[in-house]
Amino acid sequence: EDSVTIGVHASFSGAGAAFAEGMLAATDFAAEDVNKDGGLEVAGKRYKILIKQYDDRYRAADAVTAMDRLMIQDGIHFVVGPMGSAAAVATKDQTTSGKVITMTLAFTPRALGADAPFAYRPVITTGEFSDPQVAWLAKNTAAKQVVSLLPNDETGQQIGVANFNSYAKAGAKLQVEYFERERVDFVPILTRILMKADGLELGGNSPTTAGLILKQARELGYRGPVFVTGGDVAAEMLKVAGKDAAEGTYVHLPIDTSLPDTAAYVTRFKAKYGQNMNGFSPFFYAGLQMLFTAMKKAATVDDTTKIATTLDGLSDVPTAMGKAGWTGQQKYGIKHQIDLPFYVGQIKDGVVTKVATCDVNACR
Amino acid sequence: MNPSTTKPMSYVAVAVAVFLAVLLPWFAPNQFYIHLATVGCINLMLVLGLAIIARAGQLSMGHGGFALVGGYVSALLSMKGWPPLLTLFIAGLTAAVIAAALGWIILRLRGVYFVLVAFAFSQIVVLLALDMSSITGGANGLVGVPPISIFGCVLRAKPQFYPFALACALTTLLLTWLLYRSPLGTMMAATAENQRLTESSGIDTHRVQVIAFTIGSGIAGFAGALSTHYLRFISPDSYTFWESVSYLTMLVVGGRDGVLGPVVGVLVLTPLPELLRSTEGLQHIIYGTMLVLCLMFVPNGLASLVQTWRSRQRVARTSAAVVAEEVT
Amino acid sequence: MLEVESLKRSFGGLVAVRNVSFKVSEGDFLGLIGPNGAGKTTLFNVISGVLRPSAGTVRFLDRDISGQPANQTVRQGLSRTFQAATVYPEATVIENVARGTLGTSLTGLWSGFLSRKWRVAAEEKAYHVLDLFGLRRRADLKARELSYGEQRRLGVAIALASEPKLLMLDEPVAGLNPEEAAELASVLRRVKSERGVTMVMVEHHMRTVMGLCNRVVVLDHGTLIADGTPADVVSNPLVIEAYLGKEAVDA
Amino acid sequence: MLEVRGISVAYGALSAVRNLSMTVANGAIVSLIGSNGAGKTTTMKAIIGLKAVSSGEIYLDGERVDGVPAPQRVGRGIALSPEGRRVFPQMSVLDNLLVGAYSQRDATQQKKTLDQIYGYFPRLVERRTQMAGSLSGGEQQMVAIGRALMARPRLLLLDEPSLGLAPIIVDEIARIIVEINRDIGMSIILVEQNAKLALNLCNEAFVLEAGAVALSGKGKDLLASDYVRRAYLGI
Amino acid sequence: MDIILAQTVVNGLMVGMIYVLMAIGFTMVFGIMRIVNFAHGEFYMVGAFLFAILYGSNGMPFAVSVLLAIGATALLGLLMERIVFRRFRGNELNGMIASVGVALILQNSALLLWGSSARTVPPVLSGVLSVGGIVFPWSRLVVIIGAIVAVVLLNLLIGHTRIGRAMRAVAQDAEIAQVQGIRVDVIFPAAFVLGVSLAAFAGVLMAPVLSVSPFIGLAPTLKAFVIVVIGGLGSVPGAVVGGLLIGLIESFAGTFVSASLSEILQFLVVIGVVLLRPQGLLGRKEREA
Ligand SMILES: Nc1ncnc2c1ncn2[C@@H]1O[C@H](COP(=O)(O)OP(=O)(O)OP(=O)(O)O)[C@@H](O)[C@H]1O
Ligand SMILES: Nc1ncnc2c1ncn2[C@@H]1O[C@H](COP(=O)(O)OP(=O)(O)OP(=O)(O)O)[C@@H](O)[C@H]1O
Ligand SMILES: [Mg+2]
Ligand SMILES: [Mg+2]
Repeated sequence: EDSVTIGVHASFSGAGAAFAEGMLAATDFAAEDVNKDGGLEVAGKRYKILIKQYDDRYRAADAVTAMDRLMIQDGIHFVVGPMGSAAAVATKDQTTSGKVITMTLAFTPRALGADAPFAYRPVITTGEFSDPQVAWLAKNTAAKQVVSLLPNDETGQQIGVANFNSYAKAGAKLQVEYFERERVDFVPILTRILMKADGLELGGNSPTTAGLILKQARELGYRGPVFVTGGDVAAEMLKVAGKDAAEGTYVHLPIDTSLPDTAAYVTRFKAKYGQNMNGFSPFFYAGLQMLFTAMKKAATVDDTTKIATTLDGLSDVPTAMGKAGWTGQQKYGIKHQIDLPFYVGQIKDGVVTKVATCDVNACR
Repeated sequence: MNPSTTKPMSYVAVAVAVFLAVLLPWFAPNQFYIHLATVGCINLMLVLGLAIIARAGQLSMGHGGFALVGGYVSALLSMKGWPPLLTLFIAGLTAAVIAAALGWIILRLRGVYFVLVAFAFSQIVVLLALDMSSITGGANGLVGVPPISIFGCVLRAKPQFYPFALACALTTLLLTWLLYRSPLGTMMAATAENQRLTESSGIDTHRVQVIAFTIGSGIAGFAGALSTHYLRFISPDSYTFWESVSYLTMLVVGGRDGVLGPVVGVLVLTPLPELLRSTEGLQHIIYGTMLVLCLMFVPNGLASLVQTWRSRQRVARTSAAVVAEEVT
Repeated sequence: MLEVESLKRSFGGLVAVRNVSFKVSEGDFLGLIGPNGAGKTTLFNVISGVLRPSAGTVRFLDRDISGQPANQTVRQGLSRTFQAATVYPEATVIENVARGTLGTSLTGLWSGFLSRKWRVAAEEKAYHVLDLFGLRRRADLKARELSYGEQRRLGVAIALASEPKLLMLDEPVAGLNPEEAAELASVLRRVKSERGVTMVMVEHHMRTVMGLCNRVVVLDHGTLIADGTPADVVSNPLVIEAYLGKEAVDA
Repeated sequence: MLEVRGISVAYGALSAVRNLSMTVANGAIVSLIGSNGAGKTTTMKAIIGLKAVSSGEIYLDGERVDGVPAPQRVGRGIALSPEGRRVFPQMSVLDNLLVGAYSQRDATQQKKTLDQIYGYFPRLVERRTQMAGSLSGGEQQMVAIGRALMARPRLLLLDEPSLGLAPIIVDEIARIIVEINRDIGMSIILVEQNAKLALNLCNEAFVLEAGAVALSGKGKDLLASDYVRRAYLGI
Repeated sequence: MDIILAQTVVNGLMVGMIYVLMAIGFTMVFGIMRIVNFAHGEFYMVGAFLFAILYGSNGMPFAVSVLLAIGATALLGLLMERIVFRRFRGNELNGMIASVGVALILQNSALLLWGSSARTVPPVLSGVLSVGGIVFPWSRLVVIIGAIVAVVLLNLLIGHTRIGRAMRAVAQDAEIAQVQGIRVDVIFPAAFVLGVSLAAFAGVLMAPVLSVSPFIGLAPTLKAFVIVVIGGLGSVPGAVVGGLLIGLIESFAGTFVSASLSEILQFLVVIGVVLLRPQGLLGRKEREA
């Protein structure tokens, strides 16, 4: 029986495990869908989809080793991952010269580029959603002096810079404060920075951290607006911060659960894993849907150059998240960034309600 | 004064091992094995560095910090156009100088205290790498570190890089072996075992320890740089607490005495994660269990099995001699 | 050779050595006695550089060595042994002694990197010392496998291996039976005559002190209370009262 | 009180005690003498249970104890003042002594014994709160003996108690040994290098050589024996 | 500004007390077993998790949940002591590395068992106590009171009881402790379990304040390291002083300069302490000869 193996390259241990599991789940679901119908039909043949996952332990050297193993040892051409920015950057040469199609979660702008014609990003990053959301928020809340707390790591630093620029464009000033990753007590920093702020930006933090900061800020008596322009934080954050503290907070909503396909995915995840879904998971599912479409269209499962060219040309592909295509030519020099709508929500009475729908250009 | 007197047999074994290592690119089924071997060579250097420090009676949990320093120094200089072959050595030297200064202060600490402070140092290095983003690229690290080139030959691909890494590792191994046999090595061992007594034999034990720390950390700096030019990338996450722990693990699992221990530790523990890489969370449980079992049942490291056998022979010999003496 | 002048050392409020002065001339075998806790070991520690003096000076071979690190003092020719058995437990007996030779016999830390001559030389020296102490047949045992008494002898052997001009012994015969004590005493006597080593010894074993020393100083509560020939000192009523007791005089 | 029947003890391949037998009558003082490495300390360790015997039996009050762990043997009335002092260096003198009374929980009795020990060694009163590790060698020896006495044992094992003590204190120790033996009938095994002292004090003595009993008899008799005089008294 | 200053001090002391609670268990296990327990934080994590499950998810009564969580963690500690740690007593280096192995095992077992996503526990008390403009969140006051009680009790136990003396004696010379009649085979596990229970207690206290996931163990362990080096390894009062000092540094650096500076400051404090008092602020030095 013929088969195609998809590699999953992510950090299954350590604090990023939830993301990795989301990526694996997406691959699992995508494979299940196809295999259920007897395999992926390409050029008259049916290919069963197999999965091979490797842990990179969130280290660059391990990432290279794991990627080598996927490519050389296992002869894999399609990889879901790498997950972290360091891993994405460190394996870029490898995957490019090996012509391996990758679908990364890395937020770094350097994960994509003309020098990496096989690297795709099926998730929406700060680079995409920051500008339109911030513009909308600044207009709707009239915040002028916003402060932001971010972890001092690659994601934090990246988001800090992106948000700073977006706020500047929207006519507001953002002051970014970084803290060590392990920190759980924010009272000292908040005491200082909240003194003259009229807005608190928490985008880029993990849901729990965002919740903690929010709770501690409210305890210190902060009453101004709070934005979380990034991630899929609402549910967790609500739990950590409590209903009262979270009231009125604006959050980024990556998915719209009123779409039936999306809702189905959420249910499927919960049923299989018994955990709440990681917000990024369905994007990889959508990305794989696009990849499989491209394989069928290109009528090959080996010639990655041909598949990539075909994939580049896809637009309006129906996925679980709505119709998807590629964007990013302007920003990254290559059209490998997924193009999907995203949303702004607000927490009211412990429930998140959608208040705006956005694309790369604007929110409405 | 090492009890392990080298016999012709061991020389033959060493020659065979080196020969096999050199031939690896020819019989490896694919390049992945060469990659593993290269990582093994780099690990060996790091573990040998740690072993030298341990020889003088201290354990460094900040070893990764020095590798990180070395990696950044070499990356930054070579990106400015300096030849990587030179910056490797500058990296080692820089790490050594920092180690000498730090060691001079903190080596008055004993045992666990030293471990903890060295560890704190490595945390600071990571923090500085994160904070000084204008120089170090912050959390994103430095991409596009130039490859090493020797006489116009650019070591970009694995089969080209491996011989160089192997040469570096073997040289380190040889120097370490010579060091252990030298008076300085003996002084280190003596210091480790009874510092007060060594001091009263006229040996400046503080200096001996600082030298050991400097050499060991210098090697770490060099190895960190080597790895950076191999991966062509470095970030603050490249050498964290867990890296320092894993070198320590290799040293302990292999054995702390002599140069055989580090070699065994690296040979066992470099490929081990590969066996477990696709088992998700289970791999760390298995790894942890193996580590604990190893410590429980071969507490002096796998290499000590050889030594135990040797010393059993020694006791047998001595008691025979004593009996003979008493009989006559 | 060694001049101690108004030496003082205190620990917090406790003055362990107060205002002690004495001299050791070349060729002397000086006994240092005194009740427990009188400050003898502390005095040794200060002279050998393990502790810094609170006040006063120590001169050795006309050089001021007060407060100088111990290892340097050893290289200038002053070695000492410890009151508790102090050896390298995991090393063999011969290695123990050979390590003792390193500090003083090498020209620099880096010598002997390639050649093995230094080791042969060190072991040769070590075997000589072991012969003196009757430990040669134990040479290949690990030090921790020796009995306590043997370990103590080994401790003296290690100190002697550094070829000192002045050797300070802290209770060398404690833990040895009278016969062994006599044996060690004769070893020390031989070392002294063959190698011309000047010695200072703290010892509670009065027979050894009387047999070996040409001069004795007595410390009590950190103060020097007597200094003279052994015979003078043991008949000094102060010493009898503080230290010897009535019965022990004939021990 | 104590009967040791043909015990052998080894450290790995090295046998330290071979087929050694001895008895200690109730209220007796027994001395063990012998050169370095003869196996005296090893014998003491075997009696208290710090070292397992490889063959032979040990009986305490007629009950076999050689399989019983050390703490339980202490509970049955043995105490040891170990060779090389082994005080708890980071504990005060007082705490060291109180630890000695661990198996003796009666508070008033404890207080009484403590006062008695302070009476024996006035030096320890001055040093009561000092860390034992910073005491002089002789002071530590006093702590070690005092600590063993705190348990109010019926059988006291003293391993070289005079080691490092000033002659005047050695006399004192000898007096104490006699006194506790006489007053409370404590049995004592005394290991000593100071053979003259040991033989003078004891009822019975054993001379150990290379791990075995070479000679035994009344202390006074051994004191007079030519062999002992030559080998252990240096006369 | 005065209010801010006062609030900063209060914040520092509050956080410091939490650190203290972590550090005393850690320092105690080291002091008695001579094991640097890298897995200490994992017991904190397990305690927090169990509490989150019992109290948060299953809605058991508060007191019952606390006791069960601590009890079960203590049992786990006992198991670990019996299987692993007992063999490494006194072997500082191997014990430390073995504890890393145990940490790996515990953390990843939790990951497999309870999943990677974070859990939250409803606060036991909410709201703030406000005194003259200075705010004390009730949730934190609970932690502080709990910590103080634990510290005082522990200090009494170790310093002034028969058991405490036995623990110290065993720590310094296990062989000789045996001949005082002390059952070393009981004391060691008891000490370890006590240390682990303190960590679990910290976990239980912190679970409602923070959130619970398999990865929360490492950070407090690392903090405990720094604290005990400053305070003196094995010294409980040292851990208190060190913990409060670190809390204050964090609070002041965070409030008046920047968060990342506080780590560097902490390191400088460590170096400074090491230079002036290598044995730690309240650690004890052994006699030289
Ligand atoms: N580090 C220290 N801290 C506090 N007190 C100390 C310290 N070192 C020594 N002492 C005290 O100083 C005094 C002198 O001690 P020292 O060891 O010099 O006596 P000694 O004459 O050698 O006695 P011994 O014959 O018993 O060995 C003792 O009372 C001892 O308790
Ligand atoms: N821990 C050990 N490991 C190996 N061998 C040992 C050990 N302890 C003692 N021995 C050996 O056992 C024999 C008896 O030693 P033991 O300590 O009982 O002698 P001893 O009569 O007390 O001597 P001393 O008078 O020197 O104290 C010696 O040959 C010694 O080398
Ligand atoms: Mg002394
Ligand atoms: Mg003995």
